[in-house]
Amino acid sequence: MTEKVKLKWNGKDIEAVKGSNLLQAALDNGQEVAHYCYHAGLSIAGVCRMCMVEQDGVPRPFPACNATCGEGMVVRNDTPKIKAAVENTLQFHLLNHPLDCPVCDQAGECGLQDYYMKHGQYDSQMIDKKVHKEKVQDIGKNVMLDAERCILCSRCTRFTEEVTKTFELGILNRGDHAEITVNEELKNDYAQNLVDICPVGALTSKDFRFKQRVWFLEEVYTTCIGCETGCSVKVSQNKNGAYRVKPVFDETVNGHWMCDDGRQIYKHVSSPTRLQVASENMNGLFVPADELNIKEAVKGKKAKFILSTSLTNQEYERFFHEVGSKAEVALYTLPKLGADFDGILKRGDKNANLRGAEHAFKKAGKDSTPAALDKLLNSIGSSDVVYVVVPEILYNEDHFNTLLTKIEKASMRIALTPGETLSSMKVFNYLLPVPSFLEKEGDIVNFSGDIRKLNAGLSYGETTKDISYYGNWVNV
Amino acid sequence: MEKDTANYKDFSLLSYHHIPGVHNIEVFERAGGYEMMKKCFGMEPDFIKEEVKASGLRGRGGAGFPTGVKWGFFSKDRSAQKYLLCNADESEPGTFKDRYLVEKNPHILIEGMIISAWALGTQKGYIYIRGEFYQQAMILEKALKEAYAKGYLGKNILGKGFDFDLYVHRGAGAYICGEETGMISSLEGKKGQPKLKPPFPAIKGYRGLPTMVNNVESLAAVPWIMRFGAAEYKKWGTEKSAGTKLFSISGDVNKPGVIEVPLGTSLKEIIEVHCGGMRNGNKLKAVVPGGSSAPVFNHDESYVVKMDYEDVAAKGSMLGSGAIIILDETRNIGDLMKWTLEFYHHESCGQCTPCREGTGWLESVFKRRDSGKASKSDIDLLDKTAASMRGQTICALADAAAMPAQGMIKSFRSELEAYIMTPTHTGKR
Amino acid sequence: MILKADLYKQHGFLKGLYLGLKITMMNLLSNLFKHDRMTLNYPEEKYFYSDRFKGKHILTVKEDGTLRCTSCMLCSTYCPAQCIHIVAADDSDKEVEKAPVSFEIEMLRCVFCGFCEEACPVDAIRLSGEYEMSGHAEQEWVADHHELAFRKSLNGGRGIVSTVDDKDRMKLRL
Amino acid sequence: MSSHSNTHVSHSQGAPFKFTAENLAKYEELLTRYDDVESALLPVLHLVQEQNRWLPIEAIEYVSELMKIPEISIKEVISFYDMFYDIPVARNMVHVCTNITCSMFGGREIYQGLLKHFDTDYLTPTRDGRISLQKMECLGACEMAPCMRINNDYVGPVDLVSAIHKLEELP
Repeated sequence: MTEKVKLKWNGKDIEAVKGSNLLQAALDNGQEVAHYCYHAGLSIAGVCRMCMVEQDGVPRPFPACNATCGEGMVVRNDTPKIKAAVENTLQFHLLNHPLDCPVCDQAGECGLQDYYMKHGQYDSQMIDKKVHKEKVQDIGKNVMLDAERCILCSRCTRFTEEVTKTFELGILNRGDHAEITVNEELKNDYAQNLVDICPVGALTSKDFRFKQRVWFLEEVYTTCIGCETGCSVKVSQNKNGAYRVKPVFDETVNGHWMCDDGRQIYKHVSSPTRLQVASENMNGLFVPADELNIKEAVKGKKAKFILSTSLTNQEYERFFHEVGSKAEVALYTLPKLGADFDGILKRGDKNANLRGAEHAFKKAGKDSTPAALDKLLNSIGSSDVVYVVVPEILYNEDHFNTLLTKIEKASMRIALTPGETLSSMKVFNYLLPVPSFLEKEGDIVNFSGDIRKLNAGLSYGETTKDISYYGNWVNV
Repeated sequence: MEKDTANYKDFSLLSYHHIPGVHNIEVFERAGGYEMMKKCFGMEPDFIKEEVKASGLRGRGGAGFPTGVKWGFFSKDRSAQKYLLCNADESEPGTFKDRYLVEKNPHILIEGMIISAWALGTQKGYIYIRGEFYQQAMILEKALKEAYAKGYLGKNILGKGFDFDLYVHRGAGAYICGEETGMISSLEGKKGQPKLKPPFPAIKGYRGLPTMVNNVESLAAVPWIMRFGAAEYKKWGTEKSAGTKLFSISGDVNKPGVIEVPLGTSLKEIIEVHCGGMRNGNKLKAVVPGGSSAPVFNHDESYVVKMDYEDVAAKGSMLGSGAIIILDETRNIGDLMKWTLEFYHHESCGQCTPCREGTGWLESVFKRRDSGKASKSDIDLLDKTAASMRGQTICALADAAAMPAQGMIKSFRSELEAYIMTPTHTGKR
Repeated sequence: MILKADLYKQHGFLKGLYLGLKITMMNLLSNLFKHDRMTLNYPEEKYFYSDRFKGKHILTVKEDGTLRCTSCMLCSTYCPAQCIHIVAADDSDKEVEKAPVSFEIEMLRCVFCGFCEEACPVDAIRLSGEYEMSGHAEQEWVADHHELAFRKSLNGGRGIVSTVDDKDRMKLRL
Repeated sequence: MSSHSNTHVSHSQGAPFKFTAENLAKYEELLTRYDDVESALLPVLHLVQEQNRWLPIEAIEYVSELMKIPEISIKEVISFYDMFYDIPVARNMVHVCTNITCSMFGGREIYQGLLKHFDTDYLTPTRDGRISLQKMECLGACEMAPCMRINNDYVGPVDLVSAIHKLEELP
C-alpha cells in the first residue's frame, strides 16, 4: 500500500508515510511541535513560523509544515537555535496581541497561552503603542471577530476559500495593519468551524460566548444526530449543562468539520424546559403525575406505537423484543430539509438512524414505510392507546403537528420525549421523559451504513426509563 | 551609421545608449540590434544556455545567483507550457538602473528576452514593471508593438516554428512584488505575497507552471554575451563576478546617475572618477553599497572596497541591486536608520509573523524618543530583535530590514545612541 | 533534624524548659499586669484588626460606578470552597466587552482564604476588614453583587475604599 | 504615520459603475494577454482607475461580476497595493518620494510643505478637487532626488517652491 519511511525526530525513531507532511508525522507520533497556521484539513500557508526545524545537512532551518517525510531524515526542533527562534517568533506573535485573556473565551484552549508557558519570554520589552484594530465585530452566522487578537495565521481565509468556497473572509492591508475582514457577512453553513480552527480568540462563537470558561467543561465524544451523516462530535458539558458541540476528526465520515445545524443538537438536553418527570395534562397544563396512575390507565389496552428515527439500534431491538412484537408499530420519518447533499457534509435527510430503524422493523417483520404509518393512523380507534416517540431534533415542527392532529381519535395519547415540552403537545394526555442522545450508550447507522457510537455523558434528565419501559405498561 | 566595434566592446548593456533614438526599432536595427537574435535561432537552445552559464553572468536583481545555473534548473521539456518573467519591479531604494535601461533602449531587453525564450523554450513572457513606471511601460508597449510588426514576436517567429508572446504587466506599488514569488502572486492577480519554497518557480511558478524569473539587466546582457562570446564577457570583472554591472548612484556626489563598469571596480574610483567626486568637496561618511537592504559601509570601508559580489560580502555587506547611496559628513545615520526602518515597516507584506510584527516594532523602538521613552539599551534591543528576524521568514524582506539595522548599529553605535536619546519636539524628555 | 535524646546531659534540662515556656510566660506576665490585652466589652468596644484582615468581600467599582469585574471566573476557578458563582454577559462598552450580570458568594461556604483576591487580574475583588457578619438562620447567606459592591457600610466607596482608578488597568492596553 | 488607507468599509460613490465601450474593448484585449482571467485583475483595476480615478464599491462589484472573482479577493488586492485607491481621490495624483535619497534632499519637508500649502492630508483631495497628495516609498528616480511623480510623469529635482509652482499649474 503506502510506502513507509523511517526518520529521526529529536533522536527518536518515528515512522511515517513517504512524502507525507513532516509536521503531521511528528504530531501523529506524539511529538510536540508548536504551530498555528498549519491545519491538516487546509492547504499549507507556512506563515506562523513556529514549526521551524533543523535537518542534518540542510544549512537553514525550515518550517516542518512545508516539508515532506523522506527515508533517513534526521530532524530536530530541540536545538538551541530552534528554541531561540521559536521563542522570538512567539514574542512577535504576542507583540500586538491585546491582554484580553480575562475576557477572552479562548482562554484555556488558546494556542498563544499554551506556547507561552513553554516558549514565552517572560520579561516584556514592549512599552510601545500597540496596533489597534476593531474589536467585537459580529460577522454573521453566530461568529464574533476580534481583529486585534488575530495572529493572521490565515486558517479562516483558507477555510472559506478551500472548504466552503464561499470567499467571505480576506486579509486586507499589509504589514502589521493587515486585518481579517469579512465581505458583508458570513453566509456559509459551516461558519462555526472558523471558531474551532482559530488558534486564538479572534473568532469566537456567539452561541457559546461568555457562557462558561472552558476549563470548567469536560467533553463527551459521541455522534451528531442532526442528520443522517452522523459526524463524530464532542459535547462540552458540566453539571450545569451542555454548552457546545465541536467536531472530532474522523477520516471516514466528517474529516475535520461539521455543519452549523449540528452545533445546535445539544440545546434541548440541558434546557430548563426539558421534561423531567412524568406529567399529566390538566386542562392544557402539564403537572407532575404518579407513574403508577398512568400505568393503571393504560394497562391491558390496545397499544399503537409511532417511533422516531433518532433511537439507537439497541433501543429498537429491545423494543421489538419486549413490546413491539405484539403491538402495532409504525415509524415517523422527518421530512427532507434542503438539498439532498450540500457537497461537504450536510444532508437533507434528517433521520439520524433511519437505516437502523428500517433494519429493526424488517427483522421484526414490521413495515417502516410512511404508507404503514398512514395505515396505522387511519386505524386508530377510540379505545386505543397511542404512544408517540417525539423525535429528538425537530427541524419542521409543522410537519410533526400534522401527525399529532391525526391521533386525536385515540382515547389515550402518550408522548415519550427526550426534550422540551412543545405547545403542540397539548394533544397528549401524558408526557413521559426518555433519555436524550447524550444520556445513552448505543449505536446508530449513518447514511453509508456505518455504525456510529453514541456515548453517555453527564445527565440532565431521564437516564434509564426508555421506550420499552413505558411500552411494557400495556402488557400486564 | 557605422558600427563602432570598440565602443560596443566598452560596454555590454549601455552599448547602444549613445545612439540617438535607439528606442526606435529602426535605429536599433541599423546599429546591429536583433541581429544576434536572428543568429541565435540558428543555434541549439542548449548551446545558448551553456554559453550563458559559461559567461558567469549572475542575477542582477540582488541575490547574485548565477543565471546559467538557474536556467539549468528549468524544465527541459520544450513542448510544456512555461513562462519567462522579466523582473522590472525595481523598488529597492536607491535603484533606478532598470528604469534607465528601459527608458533608453527597450529593444535590448526585448531581444534578450527573445533569445532567452528560445533557449528556455517558453511560449509566453511578461515584463512585470512597477506601477510607478507608467511612461516606461508605455515605451515598452510601443517597442513590443514594433517588434510584433517586424515578426520578432508572436506565432512562428521568422518562420522558425517558434512562438513567443511578450506582454507588459504593470504592478501597482508594492516593494514585495520585486521578490520573484511575490511577483508571480501579483501576476496571478492576487496580493503580492511571496510563496513558500520549495517548490521553486522554475518547477512550479506562475499558475503552477514552470516559470523563469530574471532581472532586466540579466536578460539585457544576454545578446551581448551571445554576440561576443562567454570568454569575452568573462574578461571583465573578477573570476567569480564576471562582466559589467550597472550601478545606480545617488546621494552626495556631484554626478548621480547610472554607470556601467566592470565588476570589481573600486568604490573609490566610482565616486571620484565616474561620479565627479563628493558634493561640495565634503568628506564621505557612509555608503549604502547595494540598496537599502545592504548594511552600510563607514568611511574607511568605503575607500577599500571593490564593487564585486565577493569583496562586498567579505566586508560585511552585499552588492544587491547595485544601488549606491553616498552620504557625506553632514548626514546623520539616525535619519538613515529611521527612513530605512519606516520603509520596511510600510512594505512588509504581512504574511510571516517575524517580519510583520518585527518591522513595525523596530520602527517603534527606534522612535521611542518621540514619546520620551527611549533609553540607551534600546540599541541592544534593536540589535537583538533584528537578529531574531533573520532567516525566519518565507522571503528575504525580514532579513533586508534586519541587516541594515544591524549594520548601522555595528558601525555607528554611538551616533545612534546619541540620536535616540535626543528628544524630539513631540517628546516629553 | 535529628534530636539527640541525651542532649540534656550537655546543657541541663532547665535551659530547655525555659526556652519552651518563654513565650507562654511572657504572655502570662504581661496579661497579669497590663489591662489593655484583656477581653473587650464587645460590641461597645471594638477590636481593631490590621488592614490585612480578610473579612467580608468587596467588589470594587470604577470611577463611573460600574463594577470592575470582567467576569473572567478566575476567582471562582481558584476558590477552594467553590462558593463564587458568576454569570457573564456582553457589555455594551466594547472596551470592557464582558461584565457580570450576577456575581454571588455563598458566605457560609467561604473560608476567607483570600485566593480570590490573589487570582483577580483586575483588582475587582478585595477582602475588607469587616468582620461583623452575623445574621439570622433563615436568611439565604448569599451575597449578590449589590451587596458586595454597594452595601451601606461601604458608604459609596468613602467608608471603605472600593473605587479603583481605571487608568492603571488601561495602561496595560497601551 | 501610517499611509495604509482604512479599507475596513468600502466606500460608495453613490452611482453605478460600468466600463465605457472603449474600455470594455480594452478589457477584452487585456484578457487575450493572459492564460486565465484572474491574472488580468491588476491591469483591469488600472483601467477602472483610468476611467473612474478610484475604486468605489460599485466598481468592485462590477469587476467581480465581470471577471467572476470574489469581491473579497479584489478588496484584498486593492488594499495591498499603494496605487489602488478605495477612497475618492482628486483628478491629479501627486506622489512625493520620501525614501532615503529623496529624504536626504528634503523630500519629507516638501511633502509636509505641500500638505500645509494645500491644507490637505494623505490622499485627501484638496478643496478644489484638483490634487491628491500621496507620500510614496522609493519611486526609483534617486538621481533626480528629491523627486515627485505628477500624473505618471517624473519631475525632479524639486524644492518646495518649484513643487508648489508645478502643482498650481495643474488643471
